[in-house]
Amino acid sequence: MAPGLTEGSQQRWLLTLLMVAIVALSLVPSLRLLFEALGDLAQGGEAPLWRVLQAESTWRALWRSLHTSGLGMLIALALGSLFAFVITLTDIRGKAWLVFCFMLPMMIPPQVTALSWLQLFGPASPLLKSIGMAPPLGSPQPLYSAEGIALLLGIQSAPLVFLALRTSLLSLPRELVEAARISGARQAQVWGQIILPVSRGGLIAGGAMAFISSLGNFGIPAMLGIPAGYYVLPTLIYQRMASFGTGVLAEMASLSLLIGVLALAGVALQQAWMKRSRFGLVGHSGRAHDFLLGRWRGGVTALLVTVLLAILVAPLAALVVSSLVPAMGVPLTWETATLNAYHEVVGRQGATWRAVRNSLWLAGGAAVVLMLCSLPLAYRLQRLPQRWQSLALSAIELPYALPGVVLAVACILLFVRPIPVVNVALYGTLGLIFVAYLARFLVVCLKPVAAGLAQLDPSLEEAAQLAGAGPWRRLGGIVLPLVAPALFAGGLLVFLLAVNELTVSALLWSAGNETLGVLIFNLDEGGESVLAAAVSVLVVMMVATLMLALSLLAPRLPKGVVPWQG
Amino acid sequence: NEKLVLYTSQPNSDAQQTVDAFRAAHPDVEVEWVRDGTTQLMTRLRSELSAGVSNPDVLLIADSMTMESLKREGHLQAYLSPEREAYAAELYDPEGYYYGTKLITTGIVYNTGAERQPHSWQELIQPEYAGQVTMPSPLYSGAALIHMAAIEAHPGLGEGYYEALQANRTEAQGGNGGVFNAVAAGSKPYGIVVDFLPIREAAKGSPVAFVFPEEGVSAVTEPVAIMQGARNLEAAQKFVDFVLSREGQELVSEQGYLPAHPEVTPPEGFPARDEIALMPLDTQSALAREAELKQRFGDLFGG
Amino acid sequence: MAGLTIERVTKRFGEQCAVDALSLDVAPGEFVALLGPSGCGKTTMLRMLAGFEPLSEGEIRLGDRTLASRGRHVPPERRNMAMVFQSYALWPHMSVADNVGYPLKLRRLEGDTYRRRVAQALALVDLATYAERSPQELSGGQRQRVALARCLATDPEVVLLDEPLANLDRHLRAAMEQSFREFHRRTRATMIYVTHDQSEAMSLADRIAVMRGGRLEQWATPEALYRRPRSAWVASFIGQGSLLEVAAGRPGLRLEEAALMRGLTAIAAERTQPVLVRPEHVTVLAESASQRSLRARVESATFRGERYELHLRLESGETLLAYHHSALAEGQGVALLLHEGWCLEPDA
Amino acid sequence: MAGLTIERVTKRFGEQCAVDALSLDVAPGEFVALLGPSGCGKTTMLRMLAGFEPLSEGEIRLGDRTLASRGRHVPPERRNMAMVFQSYALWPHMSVADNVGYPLKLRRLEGDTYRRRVAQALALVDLATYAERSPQELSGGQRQRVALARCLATDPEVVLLDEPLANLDRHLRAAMEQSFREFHRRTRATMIYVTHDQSEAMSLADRIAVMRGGRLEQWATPEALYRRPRSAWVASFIGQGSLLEVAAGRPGLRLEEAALMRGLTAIAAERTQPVLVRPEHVTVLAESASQRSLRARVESATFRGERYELHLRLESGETLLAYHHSALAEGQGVALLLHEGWCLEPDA
Ligand SMILES: Nc1ncnc2c1ncn2[C@@H]1O[C@H](COP(=O)(O)OP(=O)(O)OP(=O)(O)O)[C@@H](O)[C@H]1O
Ligand SMILES: Nc1ncnc2c1ncn2[C@@H]1O[C@H](COP(=O)(O)OP(=O)(O)OP(=O)(O)O)[C@@H](O)[C@H]1O
Ligand SMILES: [Mg+2]
Ligand SMILES: [Mg+2]
Repeated sequence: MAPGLTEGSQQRWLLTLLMVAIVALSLVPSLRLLFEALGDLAQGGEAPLWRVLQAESTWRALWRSLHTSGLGMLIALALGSLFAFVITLTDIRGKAWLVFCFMLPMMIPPQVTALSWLQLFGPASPLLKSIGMAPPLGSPQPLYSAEGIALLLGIQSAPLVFLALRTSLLSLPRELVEAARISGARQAQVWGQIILPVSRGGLIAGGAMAFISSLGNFGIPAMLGIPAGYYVLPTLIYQRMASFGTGVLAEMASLSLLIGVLALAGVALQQAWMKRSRFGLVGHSGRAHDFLLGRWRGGVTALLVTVLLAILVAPLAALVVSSLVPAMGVPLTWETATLNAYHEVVGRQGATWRAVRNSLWLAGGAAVVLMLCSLPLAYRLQRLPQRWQSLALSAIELPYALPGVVLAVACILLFVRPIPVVNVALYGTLGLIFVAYLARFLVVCLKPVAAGLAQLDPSLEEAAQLAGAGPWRRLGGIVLPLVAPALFAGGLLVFLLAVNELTVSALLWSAGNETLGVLIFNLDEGGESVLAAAVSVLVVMMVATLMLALSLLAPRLPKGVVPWQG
Repeated sequence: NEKLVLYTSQPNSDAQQTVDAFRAAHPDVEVEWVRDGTTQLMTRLRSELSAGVSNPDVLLIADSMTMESLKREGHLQAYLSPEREAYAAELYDPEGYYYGTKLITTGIVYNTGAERQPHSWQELIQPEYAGQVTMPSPLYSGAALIHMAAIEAHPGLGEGYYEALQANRTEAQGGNGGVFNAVAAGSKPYGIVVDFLPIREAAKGSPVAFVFPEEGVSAVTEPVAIMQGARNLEAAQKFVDFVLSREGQELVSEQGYLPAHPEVTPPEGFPARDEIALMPLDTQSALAREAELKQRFGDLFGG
Repeated sequence: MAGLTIERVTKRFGEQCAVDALSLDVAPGEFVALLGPSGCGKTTMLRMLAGFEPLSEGEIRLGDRTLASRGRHVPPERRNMAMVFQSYALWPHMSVADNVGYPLKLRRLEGDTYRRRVAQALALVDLATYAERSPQELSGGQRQRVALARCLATDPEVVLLDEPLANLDRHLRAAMEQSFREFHRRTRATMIYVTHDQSEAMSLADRIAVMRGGRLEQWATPEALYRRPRSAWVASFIGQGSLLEVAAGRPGLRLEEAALMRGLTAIAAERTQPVLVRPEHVTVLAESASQRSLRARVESATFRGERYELHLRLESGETLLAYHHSALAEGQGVALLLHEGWCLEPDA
Repeated sequence: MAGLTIERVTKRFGEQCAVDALSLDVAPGEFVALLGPSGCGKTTMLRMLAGFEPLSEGEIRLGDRTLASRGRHVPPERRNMAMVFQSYALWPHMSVADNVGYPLKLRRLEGDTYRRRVAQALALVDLATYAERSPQELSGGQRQRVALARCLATDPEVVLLDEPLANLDRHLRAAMEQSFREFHRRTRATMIYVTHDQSEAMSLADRIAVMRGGRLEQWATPEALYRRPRSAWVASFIGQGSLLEVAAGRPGLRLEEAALMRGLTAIAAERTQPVLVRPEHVTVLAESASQRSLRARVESATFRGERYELHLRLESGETLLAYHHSALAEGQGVALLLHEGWCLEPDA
């Protein structure tokens, strides 16, 4: 009797703990918003929710959000899977560097990317000017369009797809590919008919994250959409924020509800797709690549390098250039070049270093904490009945889909007073931002892990179970090493996303608790774009250094954990 | 304990300077300040109020329209500062709920590489400027909203002006920073923007120039006000007095803004105070028309 | 050691019944083989014993501890069993030695004892030199042996083996069979052994459960199974042999040469009793043999190493399997002597 | 159809030599079995033939087309081969029918022809009713059969089979063997068949390559292999049998009963020629048999269904394997008659 009971209660305990974590982290902010949105319903036809629902602009923005996010997701899928496939499965050279460079664009604030592209293809483009192809001043800018927005959204979220898919590909048994090839399938057919469908789990997970993160993105549609009069939900919400009236919060909450509904629809769709791709893969490939590119190698390499030039080198160069000039708009020459901006930001009242320290702590802490709880959570979720699983996943997905400001508002509403029972005041401390990050990025860490788990050959765990390993033991000894690449990919994504995060911390920071994103944004907003660029360059350099340092640890970590190590 | 909580939308370094100067004058008061964009700051304030907490003692933000609406909702408290005597009556609330501290005017900026040098608002709607002008959106920026209200109320420009801008393919950016960047980077040669950005950056070498158009400029005043539930009322009043004092106004000028105090010399790059024609603006009626203005803008420029 | 009781256990996948009201009573320390054609539910039964699949109905008890029933499910890690998986289930992130040692670690074995036990287990399967390899660098048979070593390294109460020798050559199989016997003798664990190889089942098991389509067909000792199969289906499944119709005997009776030969030469209408004739009980004679013998024609002759397998067609049209020391030409006529036969229940 | 030429092919994994200078000449349409103990390099050889592993040295040619050599590597998809993998390698995202049909689709078969071919292939492996299942819902043996059906659905030039029947029961195996024969007859494809089951190899293959530790031990027809193994190792690997030392004959010579019995009873020092005695050539007599017979003691008797396998110990201390129709008690003395023996090369 006793053992069975203990077992049951241990599992239940695990379950309860995790549920509490999910609820606390994910559901509560969303519910608080719901409360806010529905709070004024008593006003009848004048209630903000009705107003919002009746406004034509709402539905237009909703449609445009869908449109740009969907398109952005497709672009992210194309870019991310191109890199994932080529780098994971072929014998292309310089893999480490390709991966490394592909991850870095996440570090460049989207506004910066947008601006550098605008400059690059605008009338003042140094590049186009030098070849005499610069469009005349004031000619229409093609990036100011839905497609422009989608393009940048896609580039921004491509690494999400890349990492999710890569972990999925790493566990692809090579026999499956070989069986297709010996059947006479050409390489293209093998990709399309075997590899793609089998790694669908990772692809869907990555695509979903790309979609959701595009849905909640503010910077890019603000930069590119407003000039074109193209408003999506996050920009519409920001616009509501700029109003003064009392109903502002309720209206914002109502709009966020729509995003929430969209996200949930996305989750439902994704689950429907996932259901058909849930198969444990028997066997575990320890092999780096299956495909010899042969004479295609040069072409493929050139393609990847071109993509990298566009998404990394161009914006990065623009960033460096704008950090070296004395003021915005001054052309960079030997005479004008100056390091003043760097002197200024490094020497400035310690704010830069404080922000660096804060952001590193926040991002690193969030990554570590989320990695620690993602595995048991994903593990437990996988064993939940389908319906509960969908619900829990939806709850987790919400905070990431909501625009950052909205989540921040929810956090303020929740935490401005000390937390009841424990009487801890989070408001005005870094702790609040930390909690908000945990809620927001949980899904980013969880998704790849869940996809990896779904692909795991169940008999591997069963063997350990029969050997006498309890749930925790199995988790640590068997499951963890097997999904370690996914787990680290998740942690890495969280870190990269959080270290530059702006929209959440913009509302939650306080003096002494600024983050890098806030610092850069404030500088930019105060018209000090040059300083902002200098800080951005420093951040990119710092993160790149950290990423490289991680490579030194790679030999001590399970295989495949550091994406840019073979 | 003498702790004063200040919410301000001044840029980081300006806020720091203001606080430092105040602390130099009143070493016994401890200041805790939060700086953010007006929009963010207001959202934050709204959230706090909605949760039933009033965090700041003093606000130093945005424009009179925001202050007016806070006043109507009863979130501000009146204080008749002895310093107000020096100021023009339209710069502060007669009951003492808020006081303008500086003038951030909206005028025209152009890239020095551009063909033309506009001198009036009228010029921007001429065909030569078709597709060449960018401006901040009133849907996002308070200053732009006030600007729109002022233009609409101007007899010479009036209601048709924004339609004409739209017909001339003028583009809207989110905020003033975006407009300035676009002009400085050359992607648009002309822009409608707040004064201090181009003036300050031009001094550093940026290829832009700022123009105070003939018809006059609109202005936001970055008012200071005391919150209703201020915990440290005495310090809050000291702060209001300080920013309105001559010393405080000198600092404003040093920071590169047009001071509200008529006797303080404007910073370099600005014309003399009395050369600047301000388009008159009635805050009350502007506030009443807010929704309508935004609606119009949204219809014209999308949103 | 405790015995295993399986009571009317049923497992349904959707509408398909993989195991259908199966009952078995396994004595403590008994060595049991599950035998049956592919897809008859052997693996499913094993997985239920291990606790990986919940039962649809029925009950499993170990001694007087209920392992699984409608309201109860002891998780696998508390059943003190060991299993060799049909797909091996080796952990790709561990070396061979770690794979084998993992269950020992879980039992808190350390240091020298640990190393010795791992080395022993690996030596048992002849893989001592492969200890530091990773499973991906092994051949199929080597992987299977690692899985075996992992299973045999501990002292479980019940050992479940799912076709543990399928990928091994005959000599290795013989050696492994020997290891199983020794392991069994040493630990007296209850062993449940799934195999499709009858001779393996016969030589190892105390008793054999023959399954067919999820149901138990017969549950008997190897010899009883071979000599006294219950039904025509079991007879044809176990060992080689031919079914003939004779006009003599009744189910459960052994027919001696005389009766058998007589019964076979009766007229067709009278021959209603199915009888099993094993090939080793058939002597193939030169065509011109004595009167008493049966005549047949060679349909095919297959070389099986030590001898040829002859497929013969009798004059009655029935087919008969026999062995012969040399190849005979297709179509050649022969005379036969059948020494004994076993009367069966007609197949349901 | 073209023949396969394997020339001094070597494959090294790190310092280990999995295949070592192996040369084989396979005639067009020949059915060849690769036989050898676990880990001897059979799968590796097959993978090189398929083109999954580059050679370390040597050359593989199909007809006069070089498939793989130092400078050349025809990718698998252009070799027109088919393969059954030891681990099945079914595509988890396709139904059983799609798995089987995929190679056909690649050959642009469509519509009715396609459906008919798939249905045929599935019927061949007795899985017609499982067409719409997903591979995860199949038992081990069923998966293996799907893999088989997939391989047999097309008309490849060369078919590679890696232990394709390991998980099937004997009856299914027999049926499958028959399918292989028919497939082979129909397509005349060159078949390379890896198995650990000698009787399978013997009954299917035209020629058998016996491998040991990556090297070729013997390359001969099944009968030659069984009757005239080259070395003691091959002799002991193929079929059952015992090695005795006799004072007669020389390598490659067959000893008849008289010579053999005489040679065995000589004094130890003279008995230097190893000779292979198959159990079917041993007759076990009552103890009180004729003078000429050898004496031995029963060490163990294992039931094998049709008969018992006796492990005997001769008076000289050598062991001998024999069959007997009934169980004998351990320790019982018996007399033996050895009918023939085959003289071997001494093992290297
Ligand atoms: N990827 C690899 N890396 C290192 N060694 C390997 C690798 N693959 C196989 N080997 C080794 O090469 C040898 C031959 O392996 P192979 O798989 O060809 O054996 P096999 O004859 O098919 O055996 P089995 O009958 O057990 O399947 C084995 O000793 C194996 O350990
Ligand atoms: N997950 C599943 N879903 C649906 N049907 C299943 C599932 N697993 C097994 N089956 C079916 O249940 C039956 C019994 O399967 P099981 O694996 O127990 O067979 P087995 O006796 O082990 O066969 P083999 O000797 O081929 O391994 C098979 O017909 C199989 O198709
Ligand atoms: Mg099975
Ligand atoms: Mg093999």
